[in-house]
Amino acid sequence: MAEMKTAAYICKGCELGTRLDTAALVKVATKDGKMAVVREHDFLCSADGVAMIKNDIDHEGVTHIAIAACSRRAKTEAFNFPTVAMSRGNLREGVIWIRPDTDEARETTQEMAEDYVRMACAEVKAMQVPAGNQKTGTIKTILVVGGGISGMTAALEASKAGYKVVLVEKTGALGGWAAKLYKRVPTREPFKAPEDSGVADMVARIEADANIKVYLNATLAKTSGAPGRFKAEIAIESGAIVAEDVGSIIQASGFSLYDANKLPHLGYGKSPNVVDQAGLEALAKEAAAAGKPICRPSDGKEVKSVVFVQCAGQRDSTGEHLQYCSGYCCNTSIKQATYFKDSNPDIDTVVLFTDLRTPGNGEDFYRSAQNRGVIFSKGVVSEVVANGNSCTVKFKDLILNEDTAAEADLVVLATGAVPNSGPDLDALAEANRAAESGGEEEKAKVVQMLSSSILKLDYRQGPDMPQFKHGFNDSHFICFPYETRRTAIYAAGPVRRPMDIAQAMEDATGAAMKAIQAVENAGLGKAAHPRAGDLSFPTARLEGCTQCKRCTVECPFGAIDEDEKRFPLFNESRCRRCGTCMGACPVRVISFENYSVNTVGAQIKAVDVPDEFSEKPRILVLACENDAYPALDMAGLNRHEYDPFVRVIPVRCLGSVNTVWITDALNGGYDGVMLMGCKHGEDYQCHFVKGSELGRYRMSKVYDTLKSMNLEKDRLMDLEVAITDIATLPQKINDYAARVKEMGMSPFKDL
Amino acid sequence: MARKEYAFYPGCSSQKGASASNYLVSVESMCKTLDIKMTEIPDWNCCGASVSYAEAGELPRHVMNARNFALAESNLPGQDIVATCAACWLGARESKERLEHSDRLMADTQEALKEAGLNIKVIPEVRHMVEVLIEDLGYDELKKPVKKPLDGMKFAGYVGCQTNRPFGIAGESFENPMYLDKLIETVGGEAVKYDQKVTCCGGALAFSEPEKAQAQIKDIIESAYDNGAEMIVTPCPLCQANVEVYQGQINKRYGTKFDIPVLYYSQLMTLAYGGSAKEAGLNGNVVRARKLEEFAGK
Amino acid sequence: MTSVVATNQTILVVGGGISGMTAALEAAETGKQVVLVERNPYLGGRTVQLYRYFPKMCHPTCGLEINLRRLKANPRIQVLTLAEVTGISGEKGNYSVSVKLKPRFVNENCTACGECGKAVKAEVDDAYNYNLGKVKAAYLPSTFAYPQRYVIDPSIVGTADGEAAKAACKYNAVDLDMQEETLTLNAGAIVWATGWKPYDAEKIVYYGYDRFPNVITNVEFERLADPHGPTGGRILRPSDGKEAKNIAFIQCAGSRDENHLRHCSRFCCMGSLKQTHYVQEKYGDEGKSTIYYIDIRAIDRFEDFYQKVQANPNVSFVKSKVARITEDKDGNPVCNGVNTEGYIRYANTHDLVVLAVGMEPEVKGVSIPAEVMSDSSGFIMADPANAGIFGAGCATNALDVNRAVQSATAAALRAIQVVNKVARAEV
Amino acid sequence: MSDLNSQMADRYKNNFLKEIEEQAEMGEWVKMCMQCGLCSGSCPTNFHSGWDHPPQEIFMMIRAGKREEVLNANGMYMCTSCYNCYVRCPRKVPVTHVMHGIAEYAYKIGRAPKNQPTMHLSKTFWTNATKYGRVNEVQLTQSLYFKDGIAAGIKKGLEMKDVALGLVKAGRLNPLEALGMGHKCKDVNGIRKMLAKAYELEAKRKGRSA
Repeated sequence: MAEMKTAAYICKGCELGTRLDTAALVKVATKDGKMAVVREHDFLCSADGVAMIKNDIDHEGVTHIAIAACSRRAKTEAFNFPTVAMSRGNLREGVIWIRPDTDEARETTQEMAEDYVRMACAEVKAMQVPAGNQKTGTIKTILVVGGGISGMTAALEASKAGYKVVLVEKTGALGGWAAKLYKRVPTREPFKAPEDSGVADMVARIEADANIKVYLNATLAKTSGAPGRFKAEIAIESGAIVAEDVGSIIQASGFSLYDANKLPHLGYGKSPNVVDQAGLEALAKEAAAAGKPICRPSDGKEVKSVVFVQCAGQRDSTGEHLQYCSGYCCNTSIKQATYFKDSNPDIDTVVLFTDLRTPGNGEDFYRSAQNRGVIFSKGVVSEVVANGNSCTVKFKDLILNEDTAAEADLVVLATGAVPNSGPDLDALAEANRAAESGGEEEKAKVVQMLSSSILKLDYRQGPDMPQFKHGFNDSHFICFPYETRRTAIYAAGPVRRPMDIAQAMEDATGAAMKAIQAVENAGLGKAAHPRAGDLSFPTARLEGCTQCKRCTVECPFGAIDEDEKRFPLFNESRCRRCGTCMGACPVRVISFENYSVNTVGAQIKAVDVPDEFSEKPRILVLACENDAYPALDMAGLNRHEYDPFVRVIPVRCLGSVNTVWITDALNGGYDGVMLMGCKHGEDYQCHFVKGSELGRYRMSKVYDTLKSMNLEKDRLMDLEVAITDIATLPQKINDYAARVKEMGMSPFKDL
Repeated sequence: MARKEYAFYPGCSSQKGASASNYLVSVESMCKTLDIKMTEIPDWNCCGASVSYAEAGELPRHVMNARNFALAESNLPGQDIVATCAACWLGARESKERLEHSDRLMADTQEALKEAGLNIKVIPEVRHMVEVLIEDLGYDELKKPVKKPLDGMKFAGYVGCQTNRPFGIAGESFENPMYLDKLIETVGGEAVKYDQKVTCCGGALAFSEPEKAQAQIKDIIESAYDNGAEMIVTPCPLCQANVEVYQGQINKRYGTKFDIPVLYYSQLMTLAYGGSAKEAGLNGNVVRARKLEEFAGK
Repeated sequence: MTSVVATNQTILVVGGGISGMTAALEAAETGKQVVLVERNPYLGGRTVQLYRYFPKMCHPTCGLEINLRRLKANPRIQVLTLAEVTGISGEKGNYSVSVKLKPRFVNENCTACGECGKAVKAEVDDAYNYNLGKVKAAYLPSTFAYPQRYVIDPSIVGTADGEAAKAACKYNAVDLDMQEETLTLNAGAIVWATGWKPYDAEKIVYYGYDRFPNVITNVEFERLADPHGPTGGRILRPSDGKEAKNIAFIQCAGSRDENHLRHCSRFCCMGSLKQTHYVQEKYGDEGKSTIYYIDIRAIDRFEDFYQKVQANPNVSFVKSKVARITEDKDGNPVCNGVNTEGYIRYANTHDLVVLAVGMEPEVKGVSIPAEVMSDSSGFIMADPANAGIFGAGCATNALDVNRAVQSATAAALRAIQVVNKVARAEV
Repeated sequence: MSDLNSQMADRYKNNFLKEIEEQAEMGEWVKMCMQCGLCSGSCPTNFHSGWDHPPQEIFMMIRAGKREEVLNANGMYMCTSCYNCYVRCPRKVPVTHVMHGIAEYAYKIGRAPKNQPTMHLSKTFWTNATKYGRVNEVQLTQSLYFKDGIAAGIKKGLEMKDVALGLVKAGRLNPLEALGMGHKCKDVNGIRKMLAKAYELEAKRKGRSA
């Protein structure tokens, strides 16, 4: 790598030239910033300005540039120099747009600008252009776990895009639940008649597909490695283990029906004539095969009346059964009702529901069932009493507002779906702790839990994907349904979220998209969403490491294992570049080429801290780049003013904030420190999962330090910020500035 | 030879001496001016109206209308049937649709018609007088003959139900049809905005459950008054009768002082075309439309 | 003249809402060349006009920010705004697409400094706020608008205002001579993500949206609740600017109705449940919400959200399709109807009525190529015979944001399958 | 129970929905209702005084097999034939006709409520209209007044005196009609025969011939 040559560019456009003394800024860049080249330009983002910079890079050997102009979020097309290290001093949104254009304000505004120039220079000198991860895996084969509709779809779609697929199915046949169906709900106009499940066709296509290798009666015994270089050890029927090298993984392990035995009050187990939806499909298949009508299990007589009980053991707020709605059951019951009506219109077919949920064109299917004479009643079932060959369904009719009952030869319970998502990692960790101290029983529990594992990952943080609500392997994000917590491993189908066949096929196709993307980027050493394309990755000076394990424990993505010597072992392609490990490290040995304890530390030190008699406090703001920093930019865009004594440094995540930054700042005479991070807790918005939470947790420790320094607790302020706090954030900053004034200047200045 | 010829179906209420005879009078004058020839369907019979549902049943109701179709078809071939009464129009048109959509119903109907020595080949179009005016002539044509525009007079165009629902006039919304307002404006009057334009007058319940019907009628008249209407205009004999003749009883029941004339669009048009009070059938209004009588006198 | 680099391995994405952006980004982050065409002068579509998302109550601009960062960081995506596809010819693996570009009258020199806005006097309807307010005729469509560039309304071109805007710009960014142009570009596959539009509430005449100022739609309510909306986030009713504290939400306003939209629009139940949170957020126990519904369709884990709202004593549920809205003498909307749970007649007075209008596909009525089928509601149907044009997001079905993004991700793969095939054929 | 009623009850056993679908005009639409209540809320008479059961509730009762309650219900006779429900129904159920159909059936099998005024009007109107082929308004009005006996009739007559007089003055009510003069069709016999046949056919088709 060529030796470092630095340059700073000061823009005079957007009134920077008139509001600020840019000549002074040039001096600052030269004197304090020690930049080799410093240039002003009237309109830096213009073609001419950009050409000037380009020329310095191409012909003057400039390797590190500090651009003092607008926010790093603006003019990104113009200021795009991938070959050099670049920092951006935010003089526009961060200074002149949030300050009044008055004579009184001029001095402090200029000081603010000068500091941002110093910070930009300091930062860029501590940066390097990421070289990219050398240890990339380049395997592009995709592992699909589960051979149901979701798994088969993922396999076929990936193959269609030209990728090889290894498909592992635990049973002896492909097809999953769908194979057990007599028919599926219609997916096409006019949405009236149930369709063939299409399973046979898919199986045939898979068998004919040279790209897809299928293992039946097989499960994962162990999965190790990282994106682009996973090693999947597969236990096959013979008991042998075969190893497959794969680049990414799609978990399509599906669902199980909620155990109807937990619903004795609905007659399940008390009468053979009470079945769940799967039971009805079996009866329908059997009947169709025999060319007979659907018959009553108890005595084989033709069913003349059937009642469907919706939400059986679902939408339960008591905590006894499933709290959620499984989404597909209304359409399924409608479909099953048509089995009866289509074979014999005189069969009494009643669906008891509280809210009928048939979104989209499902409404047409609902209408078609009504048209067939299926009766829909809004009612709550209290009890199903078995009496001989028939059942009495007791329910409250909510429309006619009365308690009533219906006789039925057959009762079908719509029990809903439970995801096959393996053990819950937190519960497992708990069990492990118990086992360490505990006896056989506790150990047995761990073994039993592990036996339900789907992926058998050898990750430091557990064998499966972390679970979201209700045990589903869903993403926590509305805008990013495939934002996984295990890089290059994607859940698809009903294991991710309750869904019907049509949605599962769509979902599996989406998951295949992400799996393909993952192998492509792993091969290039690029980060996955949300820092997609980031070539930097964490490195550790192991000689300084104390093996405290915080980084391995706190990594939200399970990227860090421990090697045999118990040092942290980084799996770069699992890493999402959030910097949580960097923030966690007490000895500060972890860093990224373009983001490190230094890049931020140097900026903190670069700020000019006036003595305590100047009445010019300094407040350090560490702002999350996803929410807080954009909010501050927008405050500028809307010309909301805030205090001139704050100095804002964007951070990747509060999780990446190392406490040393805070203590250094306070030791260096800053009068206050503000942390701005996103919402944590149940509806957390941190895209690095617990980043903002961890950051805050760590800061709580800093308070002890404050005490030892005899500083007020309020010298450190932790603020939860949403990206929309555009108007309120400046106010909060000003309030804090006022509070700092109250406390008075820090005693640590000029020490 | 008149430029337009139709098979006229006046219906029971629009006969001489019947409750809507003044409607008939004004329609005749209006058609004369517009050169529309209306030939009464010989020996036409009652449409059954809506209220007969319970006693009449399905087939007999359609058969009654079918008889009129057969008579019109054989005596006035090629002419559309035109009704002035909303209920007649609706009943006949509904029968036409049902018969045309059900072979079985049609077969039964023919069998019944045979008893009266009739049968149907093609069912003529069934239309309301208003459709003829709007669709076959158009507002511009209707404006041309206007000699005395009803300047400065404020009318509440009361459309009511049966010219509006379920069939309605083509291109109009069920909830806020504009054709009647347009007719009023065509003859120079002002159509006031009010929110009871399509409220039901109670229909036949005016006889069987007067208090219910009169409550609705009260809302209609009140709203017309509140919005500055001097008179109410309607296309339907039952609406006209209900809104007009019970005002006294409503005044007794609610202590109101209603005394608002209720006219037919055809009366306004006749007057605007320069017709006399008699030609407009103003003498047939129970609540006399003094202002219009003076207007006609001028 | 705008220039676009595109080949038969390029993926064209039509529509720059969250579905289109997603499809474009997923494809580009897999190494594909993408051209993204958007009709508005900014990206983000309808999601950025929402105040919050259900069920997390987080802000759409948060996801937008991340997507924009992905976009800025990715050289493979070319974005065309104020652009509409006017014709597609050719076939799978080699389409020729004509795109009409409306003039923005502001070029890439724009720094969003805002001087032109200050210089201009004329105001135009604020489309971003569903015309609930006005903006200067030289404007940044929204705070988070990308491209971060002003737009000059055609109405002031050739006027003194137009010249004033031009004079105010120090960077020669205002170009009043810009003309409408039509590009023809090559593409191997096309993702159609033109999204949805709110059903025209005026068509439901008995709700009086056209007559009663205090009857508004769910999308308009989002703007009222948004601190960056026309009322600064205060829920003020249009007629008299009074704080609306007693609010009715009418479900299935147009949806599940054979006289209007025959399909269920899926998102509106959750949308109204979410909006009851806004009322609670602004007014605490003084805020009352009433939801008139046929079935509450809070599907899968959204059920949790529904249960939370049900537990709120300030929110009541009435199983009823409101039959008629009238207005009392004080301009308060009155909902008339029958609660079908036990036949209870009601005539409830509210401060404001919010119609939960359904989704109508934008693509409805638009002439998309014959090989793309659409269902009776106008949504694009997956067509087995389909060659290289794929629907994504709400162009294909009534979807919530999460499902729209899923659908768009799947569509990206389908497009990639086509261009990969082209690539394989060419090596 | 009238014969016809017991016959029907017997024929359809406990399947009242099917009974309505086959017997009541447009009865096949009852199953399409999704209980939104738009019909009930759109009904003009609904708000003046309580019905026993509005349309959507009657539909639900039919599905629930509440035969007696439905056949005895007053609801159907509250219909003014304004067609609001009909044009608004999101399921395009022709509510007006269904209500008429149920009423007709209830009446025909003798289960309609006794002295239901609109029921009586319907009967009187049709009899009057079909007697001579056209309505005789005076006789119609008389028979309406005197349905509850002479005294009540005279009382009602006096109440309505002004109304009637108004009409007479306006030449819109011809007292002579009371004497059977005035409007009639020429081919009254043809009409009667035609209708007799129609009744016969309808009864046959609906299997109602007692």
